[in-house]
Amino acid sequence: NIFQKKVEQRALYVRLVDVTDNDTDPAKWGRNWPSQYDAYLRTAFPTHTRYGGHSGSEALPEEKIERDPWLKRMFLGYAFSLDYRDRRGHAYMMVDQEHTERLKKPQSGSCLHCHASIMPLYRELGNGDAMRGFEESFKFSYQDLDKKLHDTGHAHPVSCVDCHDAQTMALRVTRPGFIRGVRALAESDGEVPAFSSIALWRSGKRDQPYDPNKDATHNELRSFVCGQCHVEYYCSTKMPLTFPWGKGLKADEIESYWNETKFPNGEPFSDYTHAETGAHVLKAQHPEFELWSQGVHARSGVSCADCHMPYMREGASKVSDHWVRSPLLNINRACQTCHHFSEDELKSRVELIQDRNHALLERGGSAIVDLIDALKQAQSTGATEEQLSPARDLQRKAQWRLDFIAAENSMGFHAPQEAARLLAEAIDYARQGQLSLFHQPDPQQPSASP
Amino acid sequence: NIFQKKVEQRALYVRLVDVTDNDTDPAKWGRNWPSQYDAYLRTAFPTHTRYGGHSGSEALPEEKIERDPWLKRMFLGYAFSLDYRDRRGHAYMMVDQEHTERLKKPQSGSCLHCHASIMPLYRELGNGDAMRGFEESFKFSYQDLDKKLHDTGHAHPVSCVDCHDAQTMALRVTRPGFIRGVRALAESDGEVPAFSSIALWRSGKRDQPYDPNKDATHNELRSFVCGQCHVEYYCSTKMPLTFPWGKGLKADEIESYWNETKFPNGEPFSDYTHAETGAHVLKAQHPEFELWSQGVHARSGVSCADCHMPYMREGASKVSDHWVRSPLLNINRACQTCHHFSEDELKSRVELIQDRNHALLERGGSAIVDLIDALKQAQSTGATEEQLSPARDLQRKAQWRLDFIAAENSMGFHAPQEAARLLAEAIDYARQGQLSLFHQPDPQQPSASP
Amino acid sequence: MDCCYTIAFMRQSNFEKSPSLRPGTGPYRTRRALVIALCCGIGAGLGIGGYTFRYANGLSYFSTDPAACANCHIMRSEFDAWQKSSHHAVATCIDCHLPHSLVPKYMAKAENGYRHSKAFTEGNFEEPIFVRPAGRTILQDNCVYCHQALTESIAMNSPHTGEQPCLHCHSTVGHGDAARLGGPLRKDEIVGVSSR
Ligand code: HEC
Ligand code: HEC
Ligand code: HEC
Ligand code: HEC
Ligand code: HEC
Ligand code: HEC
Ligand code: HEC
Ligand code: HEC
Ligand code: HEC
Ligand code: HEC
Ligand code: HEC
Ligand code: HEC
Ligand code: HEC
Ligand code: HEC
Ligand SMILES: [Ca+2]
Ligand SMILES: [Ca+2]
Repeated sequence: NIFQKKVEQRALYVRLVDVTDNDTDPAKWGRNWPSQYDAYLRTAFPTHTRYGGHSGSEALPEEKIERDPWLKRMFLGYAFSLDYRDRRGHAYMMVDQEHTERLKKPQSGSCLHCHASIMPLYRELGNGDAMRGFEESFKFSYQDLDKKLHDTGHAHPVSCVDCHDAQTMALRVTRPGFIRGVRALAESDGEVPAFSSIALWRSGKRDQPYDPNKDATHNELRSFVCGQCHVEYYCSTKMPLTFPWGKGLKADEIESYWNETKFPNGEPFSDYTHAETGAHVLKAQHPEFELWSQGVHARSGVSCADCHMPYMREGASKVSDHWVRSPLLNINRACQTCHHFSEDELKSRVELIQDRNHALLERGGSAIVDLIDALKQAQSTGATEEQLSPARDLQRKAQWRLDFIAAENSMGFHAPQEAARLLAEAIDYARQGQLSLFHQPDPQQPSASP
Repeated sequence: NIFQKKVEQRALYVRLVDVTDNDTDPAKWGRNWPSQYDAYLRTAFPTHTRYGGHSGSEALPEEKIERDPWLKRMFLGYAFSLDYRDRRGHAYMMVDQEHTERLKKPQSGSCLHCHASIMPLYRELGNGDAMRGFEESFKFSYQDLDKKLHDTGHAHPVSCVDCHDAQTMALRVTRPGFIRGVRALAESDGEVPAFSSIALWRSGKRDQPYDPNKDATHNELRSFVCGQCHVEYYCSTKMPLTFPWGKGLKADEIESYWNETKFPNGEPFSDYTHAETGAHVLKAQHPEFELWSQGVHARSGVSCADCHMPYMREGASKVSDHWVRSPLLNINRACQTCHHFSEDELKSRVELIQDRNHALLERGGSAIVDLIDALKQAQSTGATEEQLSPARDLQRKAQWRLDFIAAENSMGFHAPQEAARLLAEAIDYARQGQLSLFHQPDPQQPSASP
Repeated sequence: MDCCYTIAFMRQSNFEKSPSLRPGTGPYRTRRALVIALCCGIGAGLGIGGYTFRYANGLSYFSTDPAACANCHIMRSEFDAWQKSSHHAVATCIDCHLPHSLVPKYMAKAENGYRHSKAFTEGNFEEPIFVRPAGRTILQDNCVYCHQALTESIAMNSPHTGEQPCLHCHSTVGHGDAARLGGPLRKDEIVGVSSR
């Protein structure tokens, strides 16, 4: 009834308990903001769509590398060939990390950056200076830092404090990896059609580094909070966690950033050496933020939260749905607020985009497998290093693009044409790699183009 | 002032002259509808955008096959390798056809189907029955029928009568090629998300064939009138002009339609035999209608006329801009009614889509050239027919997809992801073609995947 | 004290023919619109039914004051946006959303309005709210009511389908780009879902 509605309206502002930057336990915040908390808890529900959410048992999401054997083949020599599963809701981020077989290979403490409410621990490691603590964290083994986290009582998945200012509830970013990455992006001259505040900063004095918490628009923060984690990264034992945005957010710009990166020991950067081909290759991880930034939604100011945390009416008030999940489970709130089409129509638009993308992905998968086969064979028949190296370089280029879209979690939806473009290049490079192996002095050889 | 406005108003309905189905001269219609006529005349103005309109002199649009040599290479053995230029405004459709070097090879009278106001001549050829006249027309040489057209005084480019009912001014389609094509489409089970009237017809009694002039919605007609010409076709001397929609409008569906088509003499269908490689290949022509139908605009009910003939205010009334041209010359009317972004932003959205598409097109161009080189070389080094045939089949598949997007006139805009998908497949098939040539018994050979 | 609101009988309009707006799909709850229309007694017989509903805060029955509509927070986003729209100076809610010709009929049908307010107080309606086909027909008529002179010309050559659907291009004139609001969790969402 109307009276009750009026009450709900006011309820939003009554704080029953005080929360601080060290309150990582969402339950405590939940006393002030029960509806957001209730929704947040729902991220523990299993969800599944044609390509989203997770298949497999409740207990454990399905192995991607079993479902798509070419993925496993591509990752041979790297931890991802041991265990790589469907993602699921935020509630699982700690347990899934703690249980992945990937931990059989040494992993760094930085892993926790995106799987736990880590800020208090960073501050502790840096005696109050989170940034310094963050820089230390990669030197710890994952196991040690994870234990520390449990001991200090901060072992919670992403929590309210990670996205909200405890005093004002304003959106804010906390993650050092993002703060450094976006700063480097601002200082680069990579195009940022989606981020007006960066364009503004660039045209300004530039005496202060770009600071998302000061400079970003409210609407940008509605995506930046997700960009703290849903991004490509380097996260291992040789150097601190890195977001590779120093040349821009396009897959090609990130590639050349990695190509020009050197490890502290002076070696050129690569994530692993392929077990079968000896190629020094790159691994792309969930570049949702980067791919989204290349799409028409980003350009139009449509944020992650618009689709994954849409506003919904609750009694007389308007709240953001904190059950972060696939918008396809939520089309009326996530899409119909802007698109005046039926739920069925919107669903089939997404699935058409995804089916096309998936077909290209599979096509790329068989191309990369063919290249790996060819390289193996050439090695076995005693091809020389310098006969092999062009093919290995092409494997690196092809795999980077293929993995960029395979690892991205929207099956191409976040930027359909850009995703297809990258897959087309991946296929071309993989095939050119095979062809390069026929370049022994040989009358029949055609010339592959650069 | 108001009085004058009132006059303009009435003028719309006062018919100063009567027009009939045999009045192909737009000047006569122009007396009743001067503003549409004035705009129509402007299609004689030269226009140019980054990828649209035409470069080159006023006198003659630029040679596409000189600008992109890989096009010429792809067409060797076919008339398009003689002369293939940028398109320009409707006013030129007759002269450009009459002057193309392609006429050096024998061309059929069907060519006029889309380059002149041909219906009265069809009726004459068929003694009143236009459909029969149309069926006869391919037996004439282009030159003979063109002469007939001039003699009978109907030598006009697309004219009012081709899209409008002379009595009611209602939109209508006249072209036999389209009427048959769309009928076959309706009878097929190809998906038609953009055409609700076809879905409706399919679910009905089906006792009468689908008739666009009876069954189509008004909004569909706003695209169908263009679909009379801006489509893929077979138009030569072996059989009547054909729109290949019997399996659907997707490039892949059209390909399999052609693959299953036989000429009257029983030969399997192909447009020409490639001069260098002996492959029996297909030629794709301006499939604007087909590509548009695969995009999100078509699904959203956005018609050709919405963008290419937007409404404009004239005095006290709104009229459709009959200066049919690139919407980029007209962004405020063509786009901004639906998209509330600045002209610059909309222009850069289009150009970003087009630049990506253009880069993939060039990539496909070098792939097809590499394949042709490889085939030539293999032939010169005495490869057997059955060693060559897989590569030739792959050339046909690759060229079909590449040409489909090269010949389409929006540089990918009409359906960005679909265009990129086709180019990715084109590249893969071209590269696989090269690889298949190494399949001589040879220790090193990798196996290309299907 | 009421504010008025009508549902016209369904009629085959070009909107329903256009692909994404098939009758019965998504937001166009054709069936419900019909049911409601049937509840509109005699009015329905005439092809149009009108009814009004009461609302706690109340407002003058014939009020053309948009604030009246905004009395329902549900209407708030449209109200806010309307104030910034090209029309706020020239057209109020009812100018677009109620049939010009039929206003007098509402008096008589007052009691039927009960249903609308019921939908509201019980909250058993789908969100985001969309104009139903019936409501779209009213809109179309109202666009033309004011803009006839300007648009006669573009209507003339489509006799078999009636005039151009203004909303196809101008859906934002009333309150700018859509900013609709999704409703609370559905029953199936309470227990967790899968669109498998
Ligand atoms: C315009 C709407 C939209 C925007 C904006 C958007 N997404 Fe998505 N996202 C989708 C859709 C649709 C899917 C596909 C869901 C599916 O396949 O079930 C998706 C999928 C995902 C997935 C996988 C979800 C799952 O259930 O598997 C993640 C993770 C994701 N998006 C993160 C992001 C991030 C981070 C941003 C911002 C940087 C973002 N999205 C922006 C619509 C959007
Ligand atoms: C920059 C943020 C970030 C870092 C650093 C990070 N992750 Fe994740 N991780 C994510 C995101 C986002 C997802 C969900 C999207 C996905 O599964 O692709 C995820 C998913 C996972 C999953 C579940 C799906 C799967 O891959 O099986 C596991 C396990 C996991 N991460 C382990 C790790 C480990 C181990 C490390 C350290 C080597 C690590 N993560 C570092 C962001 C991160
Ligand atoms: C602190 C890191 C972090 C932040 C911040 C974060 N995510 Fe995630 N997200 C993850 C991880 C890790 C997973 C995978 C959890 C797992 O698989 O166990 C995940 C999973 C998801 C999924 C998949 C859910 C499903 O049901 O499959 C979606 C969708 C998603 N995140 C969207 C977002 C959006 C939108 C935001 C910002 C509003 C966001 N995430 C912020 C780390 C993060
Ligand atoms: C991954 C990031 C993320 C996490 C974690 C998160 N929120 Fe939010 N929250 C958001 C975003 C984004 C908004 C929308 C803010 C806006 O646009 O005004 C929001 C909005 C809110 C609001 C303002 C009202 C509303 O619903 O829009 C409240 C209150 C809130 N969150 C409480 C919480 C609580 C309590 C938790 C922990 C249980 C939490 N949030 C966890 C991202 C997050
Ligand atoms: C806040 C507004 C907003 C939301 C929410 C939104 N969109 Fe969009 N969408 C847009 C805009 C703006 C465009 C760009 C075209 C335009 O200007 O209309 C667009 C474009 C699209 C396109 C065509 C471009 C492409 O990438 O293929 C599709 C498909 C689409 N949206 C689907 C969705 C789906 C599905 C959802 C929900 C998961 C969604 N949108 C949510 C505003 C939105
Ligand atoms: C949503 C808007 C839109 C729709 C709908 C649309 N087009 Fe286009 N069309 C464009 C744009 C944008 C271009 C690129 C113009 C340029 O590059 O200058 C284009 C290019 C073209 C060109 C080349 C124009 C030139 O100047 O070179 C032709 C021909 C064309 N379209 C025909 C069609 C046909 C036929 C249809 C319907 C089957 C159609 N278009 C539907 C927007 C549209
Ligand atoms: C089904 C309709 C159709 C048929 C049949 C057709 N054309 Fe065209 N023609 C077009 C359209 C549409 C364009 C403009 C788009 C373009 O240039 O790609 C065009 C453009 C042209 C041009 C100018 C651009 C260029 O290609 O140099 C010439 C010349 C031309 N046609 C000649 C011919 C000849 C000769 C024939 C017969 C073999 C023919 N056309 C048959 C529709 C048709
Ligand atoms: C009777 C055949 C026919 C019909 C019908 C037709 N076109 Fe064309 N169109 C052509 C031909 C032929 C050309 C190329 C003329 C030339 O290059 O000499 C052309 C050229 C164009 C161009 C390029 C103009 C430029 O400046 O480069 C556009 C855009 C275009 N047509 C759009 C349309 C649209 C939109 C419709 C429907 C409203 C339509 N056409 C109907 C045959 C047709
Ligand atoms: C290639 C197709 C085509 C040709 C040729 C053509 N028209 Fe049109 N015409 C249209 C379309 C499409 C519309 C928009 C109809 C609608 O949706 O109401 C239109 C609308 C009209 C209208 C209605 C008022 C308006 O402007 O919307 C008049 C009058 C008209 N045309 C006259 C003419 C005259 C006179 C000529 C010859 C000089 C002509 N047309 C040539 C396609 C064409
Ligand atoms: C009559 C309405 C209408 C007109 C006119 C129109 N559009 Fe759109 N446009 C849409 C709709 C509807 C979508 C699908 C996404 C959505 O629902 O907003 C869309 C999507 C888009 C997209 C994203 C999808 C894609 O294909 O990448 C772009 C870019 C776009 N339009 C540009 C343009 C340009 C440029 C013009 C003018 C040449 C134009 N539009 C004319 C309605 C229109
Ligand atoms: C008692 C609260 C209330 C008031 C006052 C109110 N509305 Fe509504 N309105 C609603 C609700 C609830 C819905 C959703 C009904 C449904 O979809 O079943 C709605 C739906 C609508 C719709 C879309 C539904 C359709 O059938 O087209 C329009 C348009 C509308 N209202 C206009 C108005 C106008 C104009 C006024 C003022 C004259 C007004 N409303 C006053 C509660 C109200
Ligand atoms: C009560 C009369 C009235 C009604 C009802 C009405 N309009 Fe208007 N409209 C006007 C007037 C007066 C103007 C001129 C306002 C101005 O110039 O600022 C106008 C301006 C416009 C404009 C030009 C300004 C703009 O927003 O681009 C468009 C388009 C328009 N109306 C479309 C519509 C449509 C569509 C509808 C129905 C949904 C509609 N109108 C309903 C009176 C009305
Ligand atoms: C296919 C798209 C489309 C449809 C349908 C359409 N319009 Fe428009 N309308 C436009 C465009 C484009 C303009 C801008 C004309 C200009 O800028 O010269 C416009 C302009 C207007 C204007 C403002 C004229 C001025 O400049 O003052 C009004 C009023 C208007 N339309 C009303 C309507 C009404 C009423 C209908 C329905 C009967 C309608 N329109 C249908 C595209 C459309
Ligand atoms: C100039 C005409 C016009 C005026 C004035 C107008 N509307 Fe609307 N209204 C529309 C149109 C057009 C739509 C359909 C929008 C769409 O379908 O995208 C609409 C849709 C709606 C809807 C359905 C939900 C939505 O956002 O699509 C509601 C509710 C509504 N209007 C309420 C109101 C209220 C309340 C007012 C007064 C504050 C108002 N309208 C003033 C033209 C108008
Ligand atoms: Ca990486
Ligand atoms: Ca052809």
